[in-house]
Amino acid sequence: MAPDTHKPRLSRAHLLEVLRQMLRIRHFEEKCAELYQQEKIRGFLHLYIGEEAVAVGAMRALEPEDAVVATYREHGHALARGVPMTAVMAEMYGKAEGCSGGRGGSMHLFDAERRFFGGNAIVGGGLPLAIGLALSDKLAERPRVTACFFGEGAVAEGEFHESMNLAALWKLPVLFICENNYYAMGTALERSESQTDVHLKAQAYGMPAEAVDGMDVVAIEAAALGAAAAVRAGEGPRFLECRTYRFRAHSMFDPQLYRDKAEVEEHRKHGPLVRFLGWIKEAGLLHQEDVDRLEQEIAKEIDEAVAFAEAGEWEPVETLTRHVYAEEAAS
Amino acid sequence: MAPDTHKPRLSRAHLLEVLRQMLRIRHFEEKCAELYQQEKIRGFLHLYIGEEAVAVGAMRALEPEDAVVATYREHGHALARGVPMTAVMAEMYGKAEGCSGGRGGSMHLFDAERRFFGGNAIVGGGLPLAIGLALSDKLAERPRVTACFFGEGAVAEGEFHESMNLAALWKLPVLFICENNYYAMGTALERSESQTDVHLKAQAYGMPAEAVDGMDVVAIEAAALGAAAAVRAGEGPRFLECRTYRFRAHSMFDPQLYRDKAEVEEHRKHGPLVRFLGWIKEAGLLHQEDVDRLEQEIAKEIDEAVAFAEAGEWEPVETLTRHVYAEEAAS
Amino acid sequence: MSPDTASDTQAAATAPGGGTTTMTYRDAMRAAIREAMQRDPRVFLMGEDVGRYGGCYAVSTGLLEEFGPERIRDTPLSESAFVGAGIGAAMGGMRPIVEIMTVNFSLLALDQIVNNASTLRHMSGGQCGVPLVIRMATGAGRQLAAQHSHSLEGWYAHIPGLKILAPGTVEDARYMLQPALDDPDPVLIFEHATLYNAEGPVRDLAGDYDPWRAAVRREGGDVTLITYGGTLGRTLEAAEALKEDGIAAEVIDLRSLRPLDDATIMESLRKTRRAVIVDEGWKSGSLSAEITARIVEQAFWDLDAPIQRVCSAEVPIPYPRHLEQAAVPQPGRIVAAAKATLGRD
Amino acid sequence: MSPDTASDTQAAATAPGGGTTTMTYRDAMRAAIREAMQRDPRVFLMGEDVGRYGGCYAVSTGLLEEFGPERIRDTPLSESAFVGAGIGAAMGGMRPIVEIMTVNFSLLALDQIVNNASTLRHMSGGQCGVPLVIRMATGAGRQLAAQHSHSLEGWYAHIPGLKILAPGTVEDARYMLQPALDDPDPVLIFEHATLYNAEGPVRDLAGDYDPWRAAVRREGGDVTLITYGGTLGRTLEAAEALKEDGIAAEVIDLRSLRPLDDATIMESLRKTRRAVIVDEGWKSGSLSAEITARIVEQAFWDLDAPIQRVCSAEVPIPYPRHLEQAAVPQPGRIVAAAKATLGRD
Ligand SMILES: Cc1ncc(C[n+]2csc(CCOP(=O)(O)OP(=O)(O)O)c2C)c(N)n1
Ligand SMILES: Cc1ncc(C[n+]2csc(CCOP(=O)(O)OP(=O)(O)O)c2C)c(N)n1
Ligand SMILES: [Mg+2]
Ligand SMILES: [Mg+2]
Repeated sequence: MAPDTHKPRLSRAHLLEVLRQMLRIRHFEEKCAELYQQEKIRGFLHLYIGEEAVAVGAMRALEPEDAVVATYREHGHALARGVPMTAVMAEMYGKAEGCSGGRGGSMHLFDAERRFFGGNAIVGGGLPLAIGLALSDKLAERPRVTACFFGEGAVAEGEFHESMNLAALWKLPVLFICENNYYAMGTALERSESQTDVHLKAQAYGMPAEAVDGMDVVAIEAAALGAAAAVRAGEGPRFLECRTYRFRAHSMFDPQLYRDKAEVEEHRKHGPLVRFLGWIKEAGLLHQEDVDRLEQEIAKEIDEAVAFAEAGEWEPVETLTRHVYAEEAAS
Repeated sequence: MAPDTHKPRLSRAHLLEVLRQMLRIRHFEEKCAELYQQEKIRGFLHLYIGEEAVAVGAMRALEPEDAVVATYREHGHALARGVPMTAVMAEMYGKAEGCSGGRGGSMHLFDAERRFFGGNAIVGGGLPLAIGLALSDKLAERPRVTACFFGEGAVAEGEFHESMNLAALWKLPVLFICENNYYAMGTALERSESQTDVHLKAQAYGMPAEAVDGMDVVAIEAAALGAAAAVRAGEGPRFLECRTYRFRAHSMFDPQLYRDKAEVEEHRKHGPLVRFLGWIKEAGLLHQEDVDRLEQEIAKEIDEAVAFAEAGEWEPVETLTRHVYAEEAAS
Repeated sequence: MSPDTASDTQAAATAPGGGTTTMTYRDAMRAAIREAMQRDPRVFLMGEDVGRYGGCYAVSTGLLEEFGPERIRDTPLSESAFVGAGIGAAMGGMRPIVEIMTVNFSLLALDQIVNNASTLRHMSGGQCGVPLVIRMATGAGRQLAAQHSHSLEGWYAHIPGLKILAPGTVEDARYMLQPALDDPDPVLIFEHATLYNAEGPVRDLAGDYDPWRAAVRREGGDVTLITYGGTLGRTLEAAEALKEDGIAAEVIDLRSLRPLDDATIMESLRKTRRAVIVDEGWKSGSLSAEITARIVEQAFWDLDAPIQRVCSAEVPIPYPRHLEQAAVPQPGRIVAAAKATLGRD
Repeated sequence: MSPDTASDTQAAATAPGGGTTTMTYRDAMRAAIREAMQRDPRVFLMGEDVGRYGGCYAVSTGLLEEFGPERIRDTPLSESAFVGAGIGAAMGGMRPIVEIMTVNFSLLALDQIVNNASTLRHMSGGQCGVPLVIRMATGAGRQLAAQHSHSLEGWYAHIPGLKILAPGTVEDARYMLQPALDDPDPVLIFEHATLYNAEGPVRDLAGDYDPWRAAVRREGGDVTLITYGGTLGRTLEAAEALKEDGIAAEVIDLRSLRPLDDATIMESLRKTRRAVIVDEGWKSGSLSAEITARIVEQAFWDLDAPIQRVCSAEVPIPYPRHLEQAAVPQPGRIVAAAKATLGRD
């Protein structure tokens, strides 16, 4: 990955906010891992640790009226999009106060108000949804962006191809963000793709696409801002391949037989927080006390989120079949 | 399309055979159109008229032990592959003597002995089968080619993408032959693909691919021979985009609202038979009496095929549920 | 492959002043689409060859000229993506009508239908509804062989979160679309491919139209024949034939396959005490099995004879006409089944 | 997303000299795969993460090392293409075992399964058989929510041309694979995801193994409980509970969902005259409906009470444990249904 050159001049508030978001995600997920061991959280839990720069950087390019479609590894996206941590944590517990009423769990975080359209557990399954959200904006002539996040594993699916073609052909306002962490479960990119430069795939549809250092939150924000502006201006879809790495197991069940501990350790050394903290401290842009203050605030936010989730209610069993159809349905 | 330059030196027998195959397909299908009007043939009937050069040229590159996978527009492929015209015609009638026992009809011609694996009526549905046939050859270390024919409409399907990637990733011995006739039913290529140079799509998977003049049977044969040799030598898949044109309606139901008569007429002037006959006569390679003799032989072959089909038997209704499972099945 | 485009006559206008008009099933569908698009700018039609080709069954002929290519949107051959795009567009506030040429190709879009359209409301805790209509042709009868003759509407009816309509009359073809569009949840409309050319009366209805209730198409006290869609005509023929033998058959047209209108079924059953279910799906695991089970659960003690099912033979539909016709339900088999419930043969 | 890999113990070897060995369902499946691959070089295993990851449920752990990457073939996320490749490879003379991680993802491959695997033999007039085995995990119970908890094996059982097996015991997990591979037609094997950790006895069988017959897992004369796969355990629990109340339940494990072994069902029914069908599929259109219909058709006059169905609630499976457990069949509901058939409560 490219060295940190040409850093733009960023305001202190900006730096603080970026750091705050990355730390929130990191610590929230560390807490989730703990809560999983305590069996407070169940089902699948896919941690985003190591990839925080992507969601945090990209989300900064979006406006409130834009839409977001994510995957099952979406805690970071939900938090960065502004879904309250309390509601996210309650959802992880399956409580009625959760952002999906407790029905969805870790893989299905939703927040219609913030136009956060999930949380999709079918690899590639969110891409057509993003196409449709963007199509609705195009038809209604709304200058909005739909940001669609997915892993590099999704690139092999037919739905990826169909969606790329539709977006490019119809010039839809979609910002595709491929989170290339080089593994799909245990399958390394070179074992799943004949062409491993993922952004070249998008280019094959005539879609402007670039690869970005996915460990550099500032680079991602810059790339996303440029791409989102083009999309919003009606220039059609844009594609960012963010090259990153997953520090943890795929899910809580994964013994990681497919990669060496050393490989993981090597990447950790260049992780998004290490990189960002190193840079801002070296450049004297923030001080350790700023970081400490943030850490404290975040610790408090997490405690509150856990308390909120603990205090939450279980949906009564009587409402089991609620939300299969709309309550106001005609029939 | 490129002018006929650099024609190789071909033997008289070769030229006669190529011409014979193209004329067989042309006249067979003209007869089928007639029989459709007479309600001898029913269901869907997709004529290949105008595209004969592709099947005839490409099939010459194949050996008997190679495999062929085709689409619902496959009369030409079956005939060029050597499936007897009698058996094909009987299949069009739905008679028990048909090459699929009458169960398949026009869209499902099969001949296991000649390794002709259909006749697939789902657009794109044959590509994964071709991948599998090629994989079986690879696993068994047999130096065989699987030729897979499909229209440019199939290129938008997810199965195309998944199949391209698998073939390139696993270096499978598949020869992909895209019959680009510029329309998928009424949808012109530029309305279905953001990238209309179809062979570039294959290149995006790292697969060697080229566009060929699909109206020039000699050019197709040459390209197919080269590609098949590479495939057979274990160099992995190859892709040919044959640019051709469908002279007739998509099927017998199509009023062709989507294109001008003049466009069709223009293409007819440069059709595969016009081109080939023009060349061989001009170059003095064959004479009119050669053509006349071929025409007579083919007329006879078609008469015999019709007579065979007419004389064929209907499967008794009692055997309706035959061939759902193997007769020797364990259960 | 391509379904036919036998006619491109304009949709007949409903007679002014509350009369009855005669039109084809095809024209009725077209009139319904046009009316919905005129009424609501959020409605658009999207699918393969709906525009320039005029629709593979000529349902949408002329609509491109009227509404333009944004709202009559030709798609590439990408069933999964354009069905998914319909789901996304519905979440984004539009009211899409997605046409899948035939149910046979819907298998390519099944992930989007089953994993997204039917689950999004639930897994979002009620936040994200999918007010989408998907139309598709279904059924055998046109000698299109094994890959083009599926009858899978009963199969789709298994999925919670979906609603399924099957217009069996021209009037239902004319009117079912609007309530489907008004519904906040995904509705699949199955149009039997052999019906498009059928002509029938369409009454000028004044708003009291409910597609979710089964209709008694013919009254009778001896046996209840339950069917829908493509087999309605043959079931009515069978009822006519039974009359000759002095048997009064009641014919129920289900219309909605999910939800099923149990009440209408059971009411008839309590009267006739005998039932035959006619369904073009393959017998094992067909909708007729579900209806049988519900009758057993809700009206067992009212039954005087075992329920009979007349379904398709368990075979991929073969090409030749005689075998295809032998595979699907025919009036003769329906008559025989009805008589069997009465102990007659 | 990724199912678990709780154990990677080696498959227990069958005891020499015809005894009984205890092993897990996971190890039994692995032993079956290994044995088949050792026996026949045409057999290979293909699917997502079957190799380096060791299988998403750790079924194939260790096999890559033993058989190499050509025969333990990791695939990209391309369900349609690799299932189709399995079909093609079977036509090409191999004996592929294709693993789809879970039934939820099989929807992406449905076109290949329904339009190719199940039709090729018929539409080729018997020339092209597809001797393919597809294995997949199925079912709810692990709090994986709406997109990861489908039970669609009954749905697949609707399709002529396919055969469906559902091993509900460790012994069946150990032995069903070989007859599936020997079968000249496509066989789908559904492994309930909650069973992989289950331990059970495996007898050393001497060739008289028939996976296509239902098994009476417990004898009883008062009521027949019919089930398969993931709900077998809970049904046996219910039978045990019924015993406390003096009710002798017979428990039938279907094992094969297509073809269904009607004879074993009817034989039991003629004895007990009462039936409860337990099935994790959503109730409407479930396999339990088909079984109900068959009982009505074949044994109506033997029935003393309406047949009861205990199925999943008609809801995309919710995440929280209490709701998930309420959605799927539980012993209590089975007991209640059985008592209802006896007019007791
Ligand atoms: C269609 C489908 N197939 C398989 C799975 C199981 N699965 C879940 S995540 C995953 C790997 C996805 O990798 P990638 O897209 O790179 O995302 P990452 O997990 O690395 O963020 C797989 C195979 C699934 N959820 N959906
Ligand atoms: C999956 C699928 N979708 C739709 C159809 C209907 N259909 C049949 S042929 C066809 C056009 C295919 O065009 P192309 O691949 O270019 O082949 P061509 O007919 O031009 O030879 C369509 C849309 C189908 N058979 N399969
Ligand atoms: Mg990844
Ligand atoms: Mg074409």
